[in-house]
Amino acid sequence: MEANAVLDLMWIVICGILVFFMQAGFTLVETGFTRSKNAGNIIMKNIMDLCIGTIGFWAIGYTVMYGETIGSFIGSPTLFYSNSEDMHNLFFQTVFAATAATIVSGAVAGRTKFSTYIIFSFIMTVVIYPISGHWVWQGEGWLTELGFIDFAGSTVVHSVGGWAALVGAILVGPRIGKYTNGKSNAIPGHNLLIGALGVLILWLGWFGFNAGSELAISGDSANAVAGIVITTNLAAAAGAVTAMIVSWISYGKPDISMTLNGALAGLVAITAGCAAVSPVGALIIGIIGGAVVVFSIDFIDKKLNIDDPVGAVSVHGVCGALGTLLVGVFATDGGLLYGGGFAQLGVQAIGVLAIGAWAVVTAFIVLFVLKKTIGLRVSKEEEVDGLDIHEHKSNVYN
Amino acid sequence: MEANAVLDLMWIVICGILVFFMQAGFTLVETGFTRSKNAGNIIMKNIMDLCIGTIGFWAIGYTVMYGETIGSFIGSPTLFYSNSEDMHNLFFQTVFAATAATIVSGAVAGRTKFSTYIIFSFIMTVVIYPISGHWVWQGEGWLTELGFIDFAGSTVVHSVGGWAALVGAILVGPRIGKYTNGKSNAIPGHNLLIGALGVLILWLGWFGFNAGSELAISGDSANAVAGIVITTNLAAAAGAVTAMIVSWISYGKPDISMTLNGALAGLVAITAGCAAVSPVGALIIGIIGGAVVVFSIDFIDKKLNIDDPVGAVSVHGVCGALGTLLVGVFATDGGLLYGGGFAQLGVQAIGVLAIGAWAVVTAFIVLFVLKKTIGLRVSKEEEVDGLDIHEHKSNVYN
Amino acid sequence: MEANAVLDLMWIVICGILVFFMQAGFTLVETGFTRSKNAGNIIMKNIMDLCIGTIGFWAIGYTVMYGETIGSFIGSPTLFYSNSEDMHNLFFQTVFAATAATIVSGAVAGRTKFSTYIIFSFIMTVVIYPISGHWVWQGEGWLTELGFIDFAGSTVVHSVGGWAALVGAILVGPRIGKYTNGKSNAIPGHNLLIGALGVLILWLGWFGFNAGSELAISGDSANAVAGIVITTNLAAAAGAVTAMIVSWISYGKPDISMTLNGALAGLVAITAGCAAVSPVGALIIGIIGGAVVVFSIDFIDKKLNIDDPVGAVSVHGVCGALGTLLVGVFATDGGLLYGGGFAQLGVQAIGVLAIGAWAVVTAFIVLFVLKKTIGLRVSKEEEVDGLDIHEHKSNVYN
Amino acid sequence: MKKIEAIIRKSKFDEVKDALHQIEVNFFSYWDVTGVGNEKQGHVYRGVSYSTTDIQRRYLSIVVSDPFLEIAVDAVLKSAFTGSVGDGKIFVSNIEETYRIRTKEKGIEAVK
Amino acid sequence: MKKIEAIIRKSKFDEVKDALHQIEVNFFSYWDVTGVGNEKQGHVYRGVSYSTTDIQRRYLSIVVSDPFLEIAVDAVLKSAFTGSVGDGKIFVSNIEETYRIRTKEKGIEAVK
Amino acid sequence: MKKIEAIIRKSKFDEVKDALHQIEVNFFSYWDVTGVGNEKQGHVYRGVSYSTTDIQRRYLSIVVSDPFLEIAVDAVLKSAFTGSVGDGKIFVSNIEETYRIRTKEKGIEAVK
Ligand SMILES: Nc1ncnc2c1ncn2[C@@H]1O[C@H](COP(=O)(O)OP(=O)(O)O)[C@@H](O)[C@H]1O
Ligand SMILES: Nc1ncnc2c1ncn2[C@@H]1O[C@H](COP(=O)(O)OP(=O)(O)O)[C@@H](O)[C@H]1O
Ligand SMILES: Nc1ncnc2c1ncn2[C@@H]1O[C@H](COP(=O)(O)OP(=O)(O)O)[C@@H](O)[C@H]1O
Repeated sequence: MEANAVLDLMWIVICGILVFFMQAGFTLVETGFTRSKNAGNIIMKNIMDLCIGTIGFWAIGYTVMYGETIGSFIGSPTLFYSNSEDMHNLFFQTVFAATAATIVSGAVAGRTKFSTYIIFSFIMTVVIYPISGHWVWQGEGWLTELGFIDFAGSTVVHSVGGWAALVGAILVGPRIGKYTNGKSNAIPGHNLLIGALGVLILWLGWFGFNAGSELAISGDSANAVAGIVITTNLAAAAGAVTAMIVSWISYGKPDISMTLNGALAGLVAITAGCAAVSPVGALIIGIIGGAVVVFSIDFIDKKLNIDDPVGAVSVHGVCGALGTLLVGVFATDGGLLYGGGFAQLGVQAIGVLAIGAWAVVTAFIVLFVLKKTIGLRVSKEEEVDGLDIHEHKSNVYN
Repeated sequence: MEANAVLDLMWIVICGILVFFMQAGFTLVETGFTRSKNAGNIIMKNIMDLCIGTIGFWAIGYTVMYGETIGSFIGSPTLFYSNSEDMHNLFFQTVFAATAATIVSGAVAGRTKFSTYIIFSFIMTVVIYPISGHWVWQGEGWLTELGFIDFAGSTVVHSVGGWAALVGAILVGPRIGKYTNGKSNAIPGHNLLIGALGVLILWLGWFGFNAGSELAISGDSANAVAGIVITTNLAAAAGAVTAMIVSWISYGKPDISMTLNGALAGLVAITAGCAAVSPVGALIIGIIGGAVVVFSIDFIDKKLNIDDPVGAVSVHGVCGALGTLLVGVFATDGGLLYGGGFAQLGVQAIGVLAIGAWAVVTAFIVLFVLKKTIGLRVSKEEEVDGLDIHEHKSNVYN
Repeated sequence: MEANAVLDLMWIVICGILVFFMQAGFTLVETGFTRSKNAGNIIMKNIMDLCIGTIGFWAIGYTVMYGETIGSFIGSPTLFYSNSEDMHNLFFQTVFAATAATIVSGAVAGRTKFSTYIIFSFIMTVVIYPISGHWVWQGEGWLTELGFIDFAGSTVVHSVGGWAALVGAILVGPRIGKYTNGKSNAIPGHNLLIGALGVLILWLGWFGFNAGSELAISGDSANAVAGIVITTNLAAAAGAVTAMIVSWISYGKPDISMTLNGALAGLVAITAGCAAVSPVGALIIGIIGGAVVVFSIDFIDKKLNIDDPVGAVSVHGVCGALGTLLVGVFATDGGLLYGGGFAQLGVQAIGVLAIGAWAVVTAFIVLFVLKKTIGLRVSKEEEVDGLDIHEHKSNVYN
Repeated sequence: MKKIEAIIRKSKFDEVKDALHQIEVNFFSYWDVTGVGNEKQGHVYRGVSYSTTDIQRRYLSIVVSDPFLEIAVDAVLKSAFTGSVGDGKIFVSNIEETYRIRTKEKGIEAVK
Repeated sequence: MKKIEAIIRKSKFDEVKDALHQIEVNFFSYWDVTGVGNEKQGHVYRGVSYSTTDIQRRYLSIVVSDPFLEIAVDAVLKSAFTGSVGDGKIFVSNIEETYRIRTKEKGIEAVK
Repeated sequence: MKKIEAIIRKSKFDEVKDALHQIEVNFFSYWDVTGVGNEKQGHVYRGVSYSTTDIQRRYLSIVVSDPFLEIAVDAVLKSAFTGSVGDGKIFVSNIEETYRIRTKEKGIEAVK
């Protein structure tokens, strides 16, 4: 292989390894922001997302997503993908798929049956995620043809995960004691330091997530990669600062959990446009993400009374959709503010809605069937005592 | 230096950095799976493995391993290696050596004298590990000549560590209260979340461990590297899923600590053959590793009553040996299942046995001498109160 | 872009990502080595160092540092840097700036007002650090012209942070209960395991810090990079071992917190000379760093009664200055021991003093003004109850 | 004054707290303890299954004036009840004197 | 012998400890509890502000011989005082017998 | 009924537990406390060596019926003994009433 091709492959592998590490970030964020009695269960869910995702995506999901297109809608599946010249892409896409699946686990934490969750996670990885992914990233999907831009997956990965999380949180219902007569009660996470470490690990991994999505680094891609790293970092920083300021104004003090969420919101929001916007654009997208996530968490919790313990719906669903739309505004080539008119924005809206609808409908069908058959939720007693002792006969802390 | 050579050097450095990070993984796994009163002691042991390993391996170990061969058995040592064109290899091999040494600390945790341990760790890094490593990896070692395959060190690194750990665990004896009349009592780890983070960090580092062992990425190595990343990831995933299922069947619930061990078992098992087997082969090797580790931990604990707090013997020793043998079965070029007959399998068995014997005998001699001189074990009072307060006058948690 | 240029850019981006991760290391070290009641505040400070640093350094700091020189003293600032061919350098320098700022937070932990700290951190990132950085790294700064060597920033980054930390620790005063009649009382950190993980993450990031400062990997830089990785690793190891031995002799037991500090001391000390010294030189520099840090912490605490909870002044300030001086002794090209005479050493001393004076004076002015206006310190009640509950209305552990 | 020490299931704590608040018992202290008793809990760790009688419980210490004793005990008895082994115990003992640190009040005044 | 149970602010612990040492009360045990009482503390978590009466406190258990009771109570009353709501309580009860495990001493000898 | 409060070395807990089980005292609660007493423990932290009398201990609260008091105290006295300073204390006090939440039983029945 020639040096430039090696460079590209190497870059994809390195970025894939960084994205892999995001699994640790998700595990820490989700355990840190929930109660200690369920920490073991969350560990198991995250490990299984990764493991089942790895096996399932290789076994079939990858070709559902990237196989030859059938009507611009789905790839032709082949089993046990083994093209030895494409293993770096398989790896990179596998860790992306695992990310999409893992988003759901935070939103349904603390009350969901482990066996049910595993089945859902598997379907998410081999059906729901790869099909809508096909529409955007395979090259011949119908959204690609429309001109929809989602560079690294604000919608393809994060929104899909976020909307599925929303459906999950609704269907499984709030944790016992979360709402009393429509009033939301705080259920503080048991270890914010672990949560903060998780956020920093996610931020780290996101450099791989976004800059790796260039899928090359040789030639002209080099400066593009560096630009993506900057936009990604700026949006994250802006998101955190904004969320801190908004929380400072709203509650009188700079709030730790909101600030951390703000960083993630900025990261999710910039994911779609990280290669299309300028540093200033990234800053503004991060600011918008950081502000919106605070109001969104508030709204979903206090107005809708949907219990999403780690804010997955707001961070990944809402900010993912938002970030995708904002590409239509801030893209230096074709964005509304750069004289491109409403065309791109319209296409972005179509993509966001289409994939949102897909995720909501399919997640609903799967979860509804699971609810009616093996059940979504543990018994009241199990929930109150903690999932760890009932689902795994273990305590995390001894 | 020409671009392809730079690529190779860079890859080795990056992988070395990833392997370096495994030290953090080992520290977290070993502390998380043991009691809090000994956590500081385990931190110190792991840091010292790394530090003494770094100094010792540079000062002499590297040339014992890679120096010009003396009878295909040992390299000619030179002090303070300083070939400025080979520093990347020195680095990569140093972090490997530190890994081999660190495996032992988990098996003897909670009862071993700190000073004794340090001496042993030093000998391990400059004598035991480099000599058997010479046989396989120097290029002219007698096992290389036989055709023995251990790509990234299932045997050279992990088994050597695992068998030394076995000898250590036997000689130092079980922790007080671990066995009552031959019945094994559980001594739960104090923080499984930290343990889980450790496992994910190890998994991360393992990409460097296995894919870096290609020692190149330019030209044809590029696809090989990507393939290794895939086999490594698949085997880890398969190991975790299998261990979870086996534990689910055996104990009625999916067990957290076993699932985490399963991932490590899959990783150790694939290390020898990561470049020689197909993805399907990797999956099966992972499954075998994940199943065997559960039974092995059970057997060593309940039948042999050897107290190995973190399962180092089973994970590194047993799965390392097993994975090396399975190369003879699954290697696409020369494996039993691929029509290669029993030849390769026979050679693999010779290597596993020879290196196993070497590790057991040398570790026994060193530890036995230490036992008779300065002693292996802390006093009963120190053990019961915890090593931290006696060996380091500190508590980890305040 | 041509392959060699891509290699260089890629290396800088990867190293920047590693340096980014040091933020997690600092967060863990600072929280682990202080009390749990302030952990949330430390998290917030570290996140804000990073976020404000990212925004401020991009917005103006980068050009203050690297803009066209004005009298070899300061760069010509331009707002919102956006040269799309230099984004990799912007990223790499941004994470360096964030490091310098973050050093201060550890020294003033547990008693400093959050709002004040944020303002200081911002000024640090956009004024104090970039100006002295300009003198050494812009290429035409007056210290560069003198021949001052600070390869990766022992002085430019660490000492600047360390001396600012010293001024901060003095002006803000010791924590309540730290000294009684001049006697120093121990205030043990609440989680040394988290602290140890932080140290290992810092060590990991330091490979990027030092080896990335080569700012290239192609051609001749390749072996230089590998050499830097080795000197960095050796110095860290030597620092830890030395600090352990010194503490063992001084207090009768190998001390955990000192050993961990020793590793950091070795890393800071080698930062200036990592590319200029031999492995043996690195070993000796590490040994000196590891020994000096123990005595320095002792002296600053017990003799000067300056309360520096995590030892930032000793680790970054003292060892940074020391390491810079030692370049004049151990540089294989021009060092005292290599027949270079006292010339280089003299230049190193000038640089260390000039930058030290700069950091002390500017930090003093800023902090003094802040003290007289909005105040540096929280109320006694807030400090005793913990900053988390008063400054953030939150507890980290629930 | 009497001290009521109640050792209850952690999972019942919120209900007990509400029940106490309803009868205007707004002062008490609690902490987590390990209880040894009749209840057994199955555990698995690294392949060793074991069942332990050491179970996490919450310990409430409630000092009330004598007239409140009965209704407070009743409130706990009802709200902490599940009917399965392991519901816990209530112990009543005598308190000779109480002080409120803030006001230096003594006796009955101090427990209100 | 009497048992003094004092529930104080965590932030006052060092002063209380010093005060006790000064009157030669060098034996006691303490642990952290959550106290429910008059004091309220504002919290925010993920956008939900709430105020809770569940506040971290330190619980001291001090067994003293009868003559020491008054000065020990006094010492705590003074050293734990801030004057704001939430200073805590002191409860005094009777201890019938005390043993020192090391020497098997009983009674007065054992609490010294 | 009597309450036995035993403050023991953490390292002796398993032996004490066994001793209690042997005399059929199968009900009690325990938690970890910091004890201040005669024993001193050397510590070093970041170069400051200090010795503290604040030592981690385990606190056992065992309520027994009157006839069991003596043998239970004896069992603890023996099993918690090492002979070095710091073995701990046992305090005995009176319990006026006991309830078992599950069955609403009172008195003697409830402590069995
Ligand atoms: N005599 C006792 N002294 C102290 N604590 C006790 C005593 N008896 C029971 N407890 C506490 O009460 C808890 C519940 O008791 P248990 O016997 O398990 O259930 P039940 O009361 O339903 O029979 C125990 O775990 C223990 O904490
Ligand atoms: N009756 C009681 N029983 C047990 N603990 C109590 C009781 N009353 C108060 N406390 C403890 O004392 C603490 C302080 O009491 P609080 O009412 O908040 O303040 P104040 O005593 O100043 O009115 C409470 O948090 C609680 O831990
Ligand atoms: N009067 C007391 N009140 C409460 N706890 C006490 C009292 N006296 C001793 N203790 C507890 O007993 C522990 C052991 O006592 P110590 O004086 O150190 O040893 P010894 O009993 O052997 O002289 C102390 O750490 C403390 O927890």
